[in-house]
Amino acid sequence: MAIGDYAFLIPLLPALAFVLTFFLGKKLPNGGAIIPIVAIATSFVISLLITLGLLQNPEQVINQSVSWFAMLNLGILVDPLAAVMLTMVSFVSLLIHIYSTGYMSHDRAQYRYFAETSLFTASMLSLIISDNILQLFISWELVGLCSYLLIGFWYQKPAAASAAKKAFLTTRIGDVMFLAGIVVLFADLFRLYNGAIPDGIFILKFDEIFSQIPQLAAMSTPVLGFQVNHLTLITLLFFGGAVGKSGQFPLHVWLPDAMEGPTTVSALIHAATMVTAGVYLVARTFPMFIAAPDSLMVVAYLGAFTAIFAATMGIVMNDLKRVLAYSTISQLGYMMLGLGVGAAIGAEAVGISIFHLINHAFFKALLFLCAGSVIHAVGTHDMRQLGGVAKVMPITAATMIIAALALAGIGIPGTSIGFSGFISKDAIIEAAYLFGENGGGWFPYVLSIAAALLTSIYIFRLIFMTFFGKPRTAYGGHESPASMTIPLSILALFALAFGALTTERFNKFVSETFVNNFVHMDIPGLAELGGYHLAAHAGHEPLIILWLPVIVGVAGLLIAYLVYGMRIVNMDKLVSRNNPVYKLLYNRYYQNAILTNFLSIKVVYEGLAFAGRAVDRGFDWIVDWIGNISLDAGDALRQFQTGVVQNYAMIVITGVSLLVILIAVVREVL
Amino acid sequence: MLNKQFTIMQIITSVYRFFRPRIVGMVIALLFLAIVLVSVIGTSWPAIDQLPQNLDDQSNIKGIGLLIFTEFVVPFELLSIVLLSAMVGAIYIAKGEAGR
Amino acid sequence: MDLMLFAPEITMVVTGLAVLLIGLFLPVESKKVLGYLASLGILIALYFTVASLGTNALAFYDTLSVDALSQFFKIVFLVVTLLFSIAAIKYTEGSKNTEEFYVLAIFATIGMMFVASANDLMVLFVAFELASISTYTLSGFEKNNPQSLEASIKYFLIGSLSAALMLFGITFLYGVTGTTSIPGIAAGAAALAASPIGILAVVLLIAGFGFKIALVPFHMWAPDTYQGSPSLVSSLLAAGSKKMGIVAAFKVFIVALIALKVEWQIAFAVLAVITMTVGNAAALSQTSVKRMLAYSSLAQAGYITMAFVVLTPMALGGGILYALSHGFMKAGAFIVTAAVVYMVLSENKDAQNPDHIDNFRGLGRRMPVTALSMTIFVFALAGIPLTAGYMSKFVLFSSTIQAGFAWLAVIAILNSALSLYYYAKIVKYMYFLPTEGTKVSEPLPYTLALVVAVAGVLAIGFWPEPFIYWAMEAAKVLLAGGM
Amino acid sequence: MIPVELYIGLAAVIFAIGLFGFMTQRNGVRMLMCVELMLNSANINLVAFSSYHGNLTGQVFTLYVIALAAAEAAIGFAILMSIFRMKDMIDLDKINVLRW
Repeated sequence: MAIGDYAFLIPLLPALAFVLTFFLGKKLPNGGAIIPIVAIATSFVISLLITLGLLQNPEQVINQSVSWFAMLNLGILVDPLAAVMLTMVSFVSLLIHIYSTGYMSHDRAQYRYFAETSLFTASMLSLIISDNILQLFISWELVGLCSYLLIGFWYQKPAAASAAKKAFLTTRIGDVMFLAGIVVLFADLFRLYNGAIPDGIFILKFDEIFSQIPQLAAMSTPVLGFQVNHLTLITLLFFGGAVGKSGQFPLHVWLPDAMEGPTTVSALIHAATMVTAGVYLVARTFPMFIAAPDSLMVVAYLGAFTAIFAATMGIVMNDLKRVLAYSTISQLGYMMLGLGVGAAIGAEAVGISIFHLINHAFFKALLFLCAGSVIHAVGTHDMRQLGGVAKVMPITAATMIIAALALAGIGIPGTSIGFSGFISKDAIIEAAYLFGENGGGWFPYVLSIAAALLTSIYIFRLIFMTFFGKPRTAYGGHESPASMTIPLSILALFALAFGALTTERFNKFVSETFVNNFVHMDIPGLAELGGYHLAAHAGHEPLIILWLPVIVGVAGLLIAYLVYGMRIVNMDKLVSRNNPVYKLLYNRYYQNAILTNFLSIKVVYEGLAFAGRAVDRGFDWIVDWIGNISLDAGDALRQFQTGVVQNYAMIVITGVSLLVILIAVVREVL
Repeated sequence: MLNKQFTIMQIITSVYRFFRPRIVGMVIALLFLAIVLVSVIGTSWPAIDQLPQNLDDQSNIKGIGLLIFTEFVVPFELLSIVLLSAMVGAIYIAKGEAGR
Repeated sequence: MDLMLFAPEITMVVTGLAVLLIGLFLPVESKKVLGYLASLGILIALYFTVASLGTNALAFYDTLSVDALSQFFKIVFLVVTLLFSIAAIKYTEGSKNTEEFYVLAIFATIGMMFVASANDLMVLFVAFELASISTYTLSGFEKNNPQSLEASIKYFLIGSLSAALMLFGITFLYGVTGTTSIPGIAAGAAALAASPIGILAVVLLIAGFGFKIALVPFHMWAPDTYQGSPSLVSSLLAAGSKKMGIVAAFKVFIVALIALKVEWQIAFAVLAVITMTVGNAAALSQTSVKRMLAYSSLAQAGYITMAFVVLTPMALGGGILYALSHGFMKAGAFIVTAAVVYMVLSENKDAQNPDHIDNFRGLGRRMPVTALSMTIFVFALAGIPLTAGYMSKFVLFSSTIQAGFAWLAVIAILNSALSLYYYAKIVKYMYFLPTEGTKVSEPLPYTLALVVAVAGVLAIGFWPEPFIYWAMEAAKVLLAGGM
Repeated sequence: MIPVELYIGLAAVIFAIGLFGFMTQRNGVRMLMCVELMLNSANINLVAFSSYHGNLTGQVFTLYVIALAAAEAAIGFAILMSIFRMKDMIDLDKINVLRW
């Protein structure tokens, strides 16, 4: 029996572990951590073997489907894209689980933690392995639900409960868009078949959807005088879902607050499971995106904007975890940009974006786990109170510096020597250059370079403020136990070398996702449908383009060193409430105020979500005001319910009379 | 801000008191009546020419009885359950508890 | 004529009478037996119904019809009554009046079942009244509780008013067509469509059925009654008798009055939009869980009503499937409140508003099974995947878009997103807010009923194929008769 | 022969009177009487149509409606009695604990 026949076990084992841990964990030592660890380790081994097999023969993707009902199915699909994602998710999740045995050892509800994280992992794995959009959506919702549970893990803390709710509700906006996209897609496909779907055809399966792309692209509906292409509509709705899940502007607001959960959960969310789901969705449906006019442009521009937007905020945060959170948003922006530039480079875009996703998973998990290690030992996450931690925790400091170098993207252009972040981020920036050169506009390229500079500044600011200099407050602290440092070291190894070692194979491998025994997509042909011009092969850029990312990376390091390491500038003057720029940044562009204001008008739902929060925290008067309007509307409706039965009768009779008149009038008009 | 709900409530009650429910009720009932009458007048009703058809036997008791036990026996049987149900219910609800 | 066609109804009548008679001779302590007896009877009736799935016949001078539609809804009613009856074993524990409680519920179910198979407006009206009259008493069953009595009198008065309106409408149908049989009216409906009285009759009938379905603006009694009645009765009202209104409306409008399609489609489009919006908006700020569920049940009725507007086989199938799913979800949710009310009252006999949302604080620790079931029910109501609610919504909404009513689907999707706010509130109270209360033991009958309901919700969510198949069969009956 | 419109008009007027009373009366018993009025106006319709169509269906229906009205009245009075026992009044506009 081939290893591929066991692929279904990949999501199933962690799901099983969830059940076992939930019911037995209380009685086992360490909250039954061993169950999910073994399960996820097995999943990892299977994924790895499948990936290796696919590397030998990328044509033979694994696809097994069972009919679920009518024209829908359940099934698994392991193609190169899914395989690398599965391997990465199970691997990072495994390391985080091992690390958690140390990190969570003092928590009474350990068993609940391990149960929920293994369900989280299971949902994510099942999301990746889905061979149809509906199953993907179901897993998508499960991921959202688990994140709600985990962010609110310490539900006794009001901040945690509120952050959990915020995460759930904000991503829910995206989910509604995603669902709307699926419903539109379903209705369109149904129409293409004239409602008579032959047996054995599952219309929401990816190969089926992809094979209908030309027909879908030909459909359009006039909306407000514009001809809206259905494929564009569907892909943009999908992208809306991805915006919510992957924390792109403007739905990123939940990500920084999601820090309220345990740090390991943040690592899981930011590196392996939740936020990458959005990127994965876009990558998975990439043939639809590239055939849809304008969709990839939106993806590229929004991605680039998010990258710089989040980076500017990363510079002014003082909370260790918040800096990392904004860094994640920024890097996700890069990944989206990487997909968006597919408009210029075709299927390779999926390769470079997923490559960055994987590298990012390694170094971001490392960053979070290091931060967790520091917090665990020192007990604070305010960087202003830290300093000189490197002396106390040498291993943590060393691994964290490696991660920082990887994030900043340090390496030598033109060769494959460099930290893993360098290899992948550089590729994206170069692709953005090609994108500009081929008529996509220079905006994404300029922003991505600027964001690279800021990235380097904020991450080294973090390093210098935390690990070097003199301790600013008295704290105890000790190096963390081996169960925590070993995963750190492993991750550091990957952050150091994974990119350099695999860069040759990886892009080619993942780009083959769309050409194999499952689907045979003619990506250039589809790009013509979408009206994109694919560039000739990369590699002809001027030297300065190749070197610029590294130059700004090093420049950022130097600036951070001068300002925070040497302290040649007195930051206290700059960092004050009187400096309008700082104030603007520190208040995160007042985005909470503006966003809530804007959205609650546009999306009543979000307004209400914030209104609920406003009531909880007494937070923001604008929100309060708008929330009150919504609730007042509800209250006003309730006023009709006077409790007097005679009034009820009046309303009934008035309703009857008005309805008669209405029907008579409408019938006359029609 | 003590309670917005309260002020809205007060306005509603005062308006309500001002109009007196009778007038409102009258208006609504008249509106309904007007709608019914307009609909009725606008409709051409089918009718037979003369009645009764059978001058010998003006009573229709037999016919009704026949109908009850043939065509409309189901509602008749259901009615027996309705009455039983009403009896059980009415006795239960109206029965005073001891000591009250 | 084959009496076996009516084996479910006959079983129910026999069960009702047996419960009533045996109850008279039992001492209070052993009245528990009645609950088992009633549940057994309902199970047998359910078995007969399921066993006769697929039969197709007219009976009793064509006043009754047995077909996929009636069978499907009979299953809905029997399932809801079964849940009710299992849970009531605990509720009536130690009561002198167990037999009245059961017999009224069983009679109400008989009424609903006859509405489902009625092929004549006279049968339909009398059966409708049977269900109403039995539930009037049930909702006032706690006769020493002023809230229960208030609920009962409001329900009764608005119910009588609606019955009068509906009867008035039926007289006009009879007046124009000269018959009360549903196919007969369909045959003579051309005359109705030509005259203004048709509109009036349609609206009067909508008012009559809308009262049971709780469509705005005929819904006014519903929140009050659902809140004031014993929770189990609310479950019967929301999950059972509401569906009776829906099946009656299906029969009367789609089969008998298809000639006036345009008129009632306009009416239902307006009512669906108003109903779901009002329901969700008013539910946002409720503090009584029962009242919140009542408003949510308005919203769900609004979704189901979309089927009348769209009127494709798939949409009708979706609406019918939704009726079944809603039966499980809503009945389950009300049984949860019943369990919570029981818990609160057993701690403090004079507690005011025992269904207040504060009493749900920390329920996740106090009553884990109940809280977990509630979570599943509210997620199902909100339409989270892998639950019955999601499947039904998916079928209904996508058929709506497909039929070109995108605006309606958009309103519905926005509404269902809005609804998550108050559903999540319940979950938040159960799992994220602290409580001083300690763990209490969960009464077995409630738990059993909840498990059955959860099984139903998940079964439709995970394996919807057979359910969709039968719902589509039922929808075909409607369209075959009408179009 | 009297045109059928007049019967229906009479029924409509009686129905509207019933509605008016139902919407404005406070006393529960009076409201119940108004409900009876409405049901009976429908009965007038039924009987009139029955005659004009020359079939007895409407008259059978009338009989059933009378029985239903009786059952309904029984329940109504029982509930009102219960309320009276508890509150010593049956002014239904004062029974509004359940609202909003």
